[in-house]
Amino acid sequence: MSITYLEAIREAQARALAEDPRVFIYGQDVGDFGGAFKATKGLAKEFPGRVLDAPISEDAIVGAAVGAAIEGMRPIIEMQFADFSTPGFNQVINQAATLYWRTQVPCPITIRLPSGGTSGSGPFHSQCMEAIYAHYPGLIVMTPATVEDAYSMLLEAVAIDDPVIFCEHKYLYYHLKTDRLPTEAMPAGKARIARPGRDVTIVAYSAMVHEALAAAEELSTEGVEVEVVDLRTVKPLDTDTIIASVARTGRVLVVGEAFPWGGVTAEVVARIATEGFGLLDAPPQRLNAKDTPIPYHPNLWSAHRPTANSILAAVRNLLRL
Amino acid sequence: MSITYLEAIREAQARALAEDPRVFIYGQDVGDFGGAFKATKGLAKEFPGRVLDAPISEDAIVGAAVGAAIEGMRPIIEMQFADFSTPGFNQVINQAATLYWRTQVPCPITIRLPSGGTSGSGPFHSQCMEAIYAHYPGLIVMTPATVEDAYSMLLEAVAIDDPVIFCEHKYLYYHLKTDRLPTEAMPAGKARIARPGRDVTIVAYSAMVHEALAAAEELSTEGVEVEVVDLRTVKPLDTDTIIASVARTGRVLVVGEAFPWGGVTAEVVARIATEGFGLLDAPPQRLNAKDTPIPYHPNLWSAHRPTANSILAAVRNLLRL
Amino acid sequence: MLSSVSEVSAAEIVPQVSKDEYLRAFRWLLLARVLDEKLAALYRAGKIPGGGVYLGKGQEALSVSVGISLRTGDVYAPLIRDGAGRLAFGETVVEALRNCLGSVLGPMRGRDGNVHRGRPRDGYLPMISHLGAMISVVNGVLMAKRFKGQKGVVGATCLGEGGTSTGAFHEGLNQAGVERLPLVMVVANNQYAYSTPTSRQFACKSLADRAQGYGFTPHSVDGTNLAECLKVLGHAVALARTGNGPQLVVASLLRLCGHGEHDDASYIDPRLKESEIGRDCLELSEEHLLVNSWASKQELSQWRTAAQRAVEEAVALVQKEPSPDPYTENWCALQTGRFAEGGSK
Amino acid sequence: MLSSVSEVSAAEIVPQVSKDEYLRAFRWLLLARVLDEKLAALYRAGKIPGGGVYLGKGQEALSVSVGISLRTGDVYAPLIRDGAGRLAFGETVVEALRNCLGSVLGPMRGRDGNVHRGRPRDGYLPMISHLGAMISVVNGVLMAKRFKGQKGVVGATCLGEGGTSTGAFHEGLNQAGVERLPLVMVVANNQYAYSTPTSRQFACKSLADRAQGYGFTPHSVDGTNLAECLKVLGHAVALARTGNGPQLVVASLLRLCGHGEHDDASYIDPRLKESEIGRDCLELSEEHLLVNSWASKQELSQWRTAAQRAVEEAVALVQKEPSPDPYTENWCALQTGRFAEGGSK
Ligand SMILES: Cc1ncc(C[n+]2csc(CCOP(=O)(O)OP(=O)(O)O)c2C)c(N)n1
Ligand SMILES: Cc1ncc(C[n+]2csc(CCOP(=O)(O)OP(=O)(O)O)c2C)c(N)n1
Ligand SMILES: [Mg+2]
Ligand SMILES: [Mg+2]
Repeated sequence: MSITYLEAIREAQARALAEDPRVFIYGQDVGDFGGAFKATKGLAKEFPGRVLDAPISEDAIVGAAVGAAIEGMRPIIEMQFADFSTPGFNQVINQAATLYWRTQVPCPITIRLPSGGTSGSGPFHSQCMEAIYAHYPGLIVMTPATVEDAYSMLLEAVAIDDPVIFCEHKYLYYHLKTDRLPTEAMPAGKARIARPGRDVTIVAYSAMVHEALAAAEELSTEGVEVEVVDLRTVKPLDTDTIIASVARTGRVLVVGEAFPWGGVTAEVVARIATEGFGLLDAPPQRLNAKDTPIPYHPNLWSAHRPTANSILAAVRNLLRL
Repeated sequence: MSITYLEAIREAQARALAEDPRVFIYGQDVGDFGGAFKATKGLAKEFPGRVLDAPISEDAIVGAAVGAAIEGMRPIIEMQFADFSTPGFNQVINQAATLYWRTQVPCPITIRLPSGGTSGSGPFHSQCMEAIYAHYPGLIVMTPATVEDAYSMLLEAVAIDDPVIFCEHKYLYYHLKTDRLPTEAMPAGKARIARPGRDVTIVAYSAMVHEALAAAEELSTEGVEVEVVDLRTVKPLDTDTIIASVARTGRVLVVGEAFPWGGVTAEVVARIATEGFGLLDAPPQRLNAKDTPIPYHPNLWSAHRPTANSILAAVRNLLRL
Repeated sequence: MLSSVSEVSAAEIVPQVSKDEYLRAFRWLLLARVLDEKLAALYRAGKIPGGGVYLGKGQEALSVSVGISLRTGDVYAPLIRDGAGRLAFGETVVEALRNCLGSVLGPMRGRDGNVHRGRPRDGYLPMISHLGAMISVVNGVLMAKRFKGQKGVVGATCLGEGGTSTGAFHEGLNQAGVERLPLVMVVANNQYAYSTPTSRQFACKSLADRAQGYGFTPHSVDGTNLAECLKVLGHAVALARTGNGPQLVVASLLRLCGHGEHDDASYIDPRLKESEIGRDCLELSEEHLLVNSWASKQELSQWRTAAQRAVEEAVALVQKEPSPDPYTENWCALQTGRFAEGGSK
Repeated sequence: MLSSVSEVSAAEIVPQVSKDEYLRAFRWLLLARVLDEKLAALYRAGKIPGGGVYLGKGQEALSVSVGISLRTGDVYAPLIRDGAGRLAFGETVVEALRNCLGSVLGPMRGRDGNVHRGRPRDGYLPMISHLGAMISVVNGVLMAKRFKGQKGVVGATCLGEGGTSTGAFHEGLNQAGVERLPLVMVVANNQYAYSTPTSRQFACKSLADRAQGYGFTPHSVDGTNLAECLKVLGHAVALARTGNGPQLVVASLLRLCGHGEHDDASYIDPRLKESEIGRDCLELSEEHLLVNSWASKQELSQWRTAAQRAVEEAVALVQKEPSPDPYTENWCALQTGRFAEGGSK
């Protein structure tokens, strides 16, 4: 058997529906059609009445999820693309994220955001919004990079009593495969050493983990051993694991696919600088997408986001510092 | 004559309306009423037909501004509070911010966000949203800290051919006064040394500049000379001025009123760490609001945001590192 | 078609408003007015932390009719001018005051304040400030109740006419229509949104004209008339409860106070003040009581005194209560404590 | 009231559709269909960078009627299924292909693609993907034209029935109503939003029922009938142009293709395909031409061949054009270059 990242997301939802009667799924085209990416394929039939097509109303979709959560349900929301969560932004950050702090009533909702760039998708179907949501108190933001994590973290997201923004990467949907789904898993909130190494640390998350690993393979042939840290959850950030890796290597590059101002790379570098300053043998480095909207044409797109090649160049540069 | 920060904002708008027929103002209650904070007081009468009350439709308000800009106008939008810009978020980041990159047609709109905390305003009338907007390519984000800057930067915002998010701080509206409006000004995009000092740098912006200055005064009596850098514009960031100050002092604390994950303090610390690493004698430090919604009760509110006192403590700590 | 359904069921389901019901509603209305007056006084005396006080003067007849038409198990998401409805739905004066004065014993424990209060687990939802945002939340509660097989419940929420211009209003109503939820959407058209008159807010004759576009049954009501409000709201709630789908009630009235107590409302057209909708629902209902001999002048004044006493006692109690303490406060916005970040210092 | 105004003006302003006008529209319709067919072929051949192709099959009669009713100085914000309207408004086949194939000479120079194209300075606005978001932008252009004293202009924009569920749709229509702008809002109810049927999208009988709530004049039209579309759109545009305020046109039709070319649309109810709205507007208009002897079979086939040749020539031209080059690309999202940040590396 071979399971893709996308199928793992479907399986996790199937299991959540099967095991917990409080779970339901709500989003555009998630019902009989099975979702724009087929992440809910077959679930409407398997769980009648629990997988509901929504109108094109992201604000009301999130609002309804909050209401249902107040009443004890555990909704999973699918946004058709992360980019289309903007009309629902207000309900996420002001309604869902503040509910528990204001009322002590938890808000167990999971919002799935099909995120990130794929070739030719252009400015409005490629965005990474993890940093926007992570800025707000009251939200947990997950960014799984592997099939196993897509599965186990989504299950955990549904089980958690707080709102979870689940950033699943569209580029990984079909590109990543595994043999079997995990039976046990690292908890959310913990980063993972995706590849051990002694010379330099690359901190990455989501699709960028794989670009980092590819760069690490290449560098390994040159005798440079890169440690790759996969953040898994960007809020909360597992600062301990990051700092421990930097302690081992003394050099760190932080890679993110999002826009350069702010974002995960800024937060991670800031944490390393404030909490692990003495461990650094060289200035920490960052690599982000370019500071423009995400371009449509594949030529431009592949230059816009970080890739194994640009990571390679950045690491080589870092080793010279 | 004595002019408040709020009056400066009114005067800048009056002058922009007087000097440029392409300028108009659109927002809730900005007309005869003069705005919730009176920032447009008298302008509807002085400039008939050019200061328009809008319905409670932030999405359509921003959308219309973009349309008017395409047609050659230079709209100033007032959001009633920064917090209420969320329903207009999509139009800001996906419509206004991408227009020039996609079409080469500029989008000269100014969006005024009455921002930041005042006592008793609670979770939905106190937010700082500069980091959210600064994350997106295609926007300029201004955060004036003085009456002079409120005036001159707003005039510049209206003159700039790109969308400007103008974060004016409600706490400063009445608290800050000056004798006369400036006739010339530092350009936007440049940071200002608000107070020179040799021992430690505090980087701040907006209302936090004044908390930093108060802390600096106090420390000065103890023989510690703090240099305070007022960012003025958070996107673009004036990294050169920041780094130059750090080069002089070797120690830096970055203060922001926003939530702790990400935000201006993360970006500034990350820039210092990556570009000014060798200049640091101690780890750079950050001070932000707490990671909860902004509380209503004054007791909680004053503990939630950074103040002169907490800055003082942070600097003392930094000097010991 | 829908409205003919409503005509039929109206007669069947809703009897005339009885003396008892009217009196019960009137007492809440009066209490709400007295509480508002006290809040205004506390505001002027600088006793409200930070500052805003938002009152419901002139809107109590409508508001109380919503609250009183609901019952345990129903859902209620009131807005800024719904002091009367809140009391009728089961909020106590003490609870209201705790929230306004920031008592740590209040429903929001000082974290949120003034009109932002509720008990979500009891079906009483605390509003966020963003207008329109509560509608879909009520929808979600109703969807959850349907998932759980609960029948005969109703969700009601209120908004000013200005709030109808939000995208959230539209999405919420459309969603309720598609799901055919037992939602009662109450729009108080008090002629102004802060300073903005209706001519700058919408371009239809009546906001009830929007009902059809969402598959809602429309209802219009004179918001100054308590008997009419009780009847129309009772009717709308009964329709929703008995499976007739979502209901839109649009009331005409005038805000008889400032937007908040800081606002002198000098922008209000004096002709509106002198018109029928400018009448005070409290005075009108007192007249109604007297004319029908349902109460004597003396009783009216006794009731007011009783209400004042109740409010004063509550104020005295709440003012002695502790304020929140930032040092013992649990600064964590997550239920799942292990996911808390220290915050990056 | 508004609709009675509309009845009166209708007769006065809009004559019957002439042979000339019909033929002109038909030629654009045909060209759009041929271009779509070519785009589908290019998609299947893997020639479209990245991937999506969104076609207007079955919607051309409606779309062309919008584009052809506008004139220089008007504003047009088409959506994904408006290939025909774009051509009629003045877009060239080359321009369309450049955008879809990512030519650096295209209107978006490869930065944006497929249906996201336009020339804002010519009143032809490039859509963003977020449904409903273009409406208020058109409003803004119209407001600006009013500021500048330009009279007799119209703004038209299109949306699917699914897009009417967005908050942006509501805010945009309400805004146009309040400002009484010459906006023509065209809703193509093609029965599905991607896979979602109308029963999960709205709860009114016709979306034209929403016009009244915004102070719009409602118009309904059979979207498969070119003559009717030309008449109704001509009428609506004329009303807007002559100061009769905003217009809402709701067309009934069926999407005769997938949501995008990746989609086999197997979810479409076969009964709809066989119903009146399932008919192909191209076939119907060809019949209309033949029945009225406005064209012969031979002419029809000549026109098709001519259209095909024009499209093939354009493809050949555009395929030779350079793709964007990331090394020479100006990676700056701001007009004001001095505010560009290097980006934090
Ligand atoms: C989305 C949003 N935008 C702006 C505001 C600021 N605001 C608070 S109350 C108000 C006016 C509300 O008017 P209306 O809905 O008519 O209610 P009323 O005050 O008349 O009861 C405004 C604009 C808000 N709360 N939410
Ligand atoms: C705000 C928003 N949410 C979701 C989407 C994703 N999306 C793109 S097209 C589409 C369906 C549109 O249906 P409809 O408006 O009926 O137009 P049609 O495709 O039928 O022409 C959806 C959901 C979007 N573009 N914008
Ligand atoms: Mg009102
Ligand atoms: Mg459709």
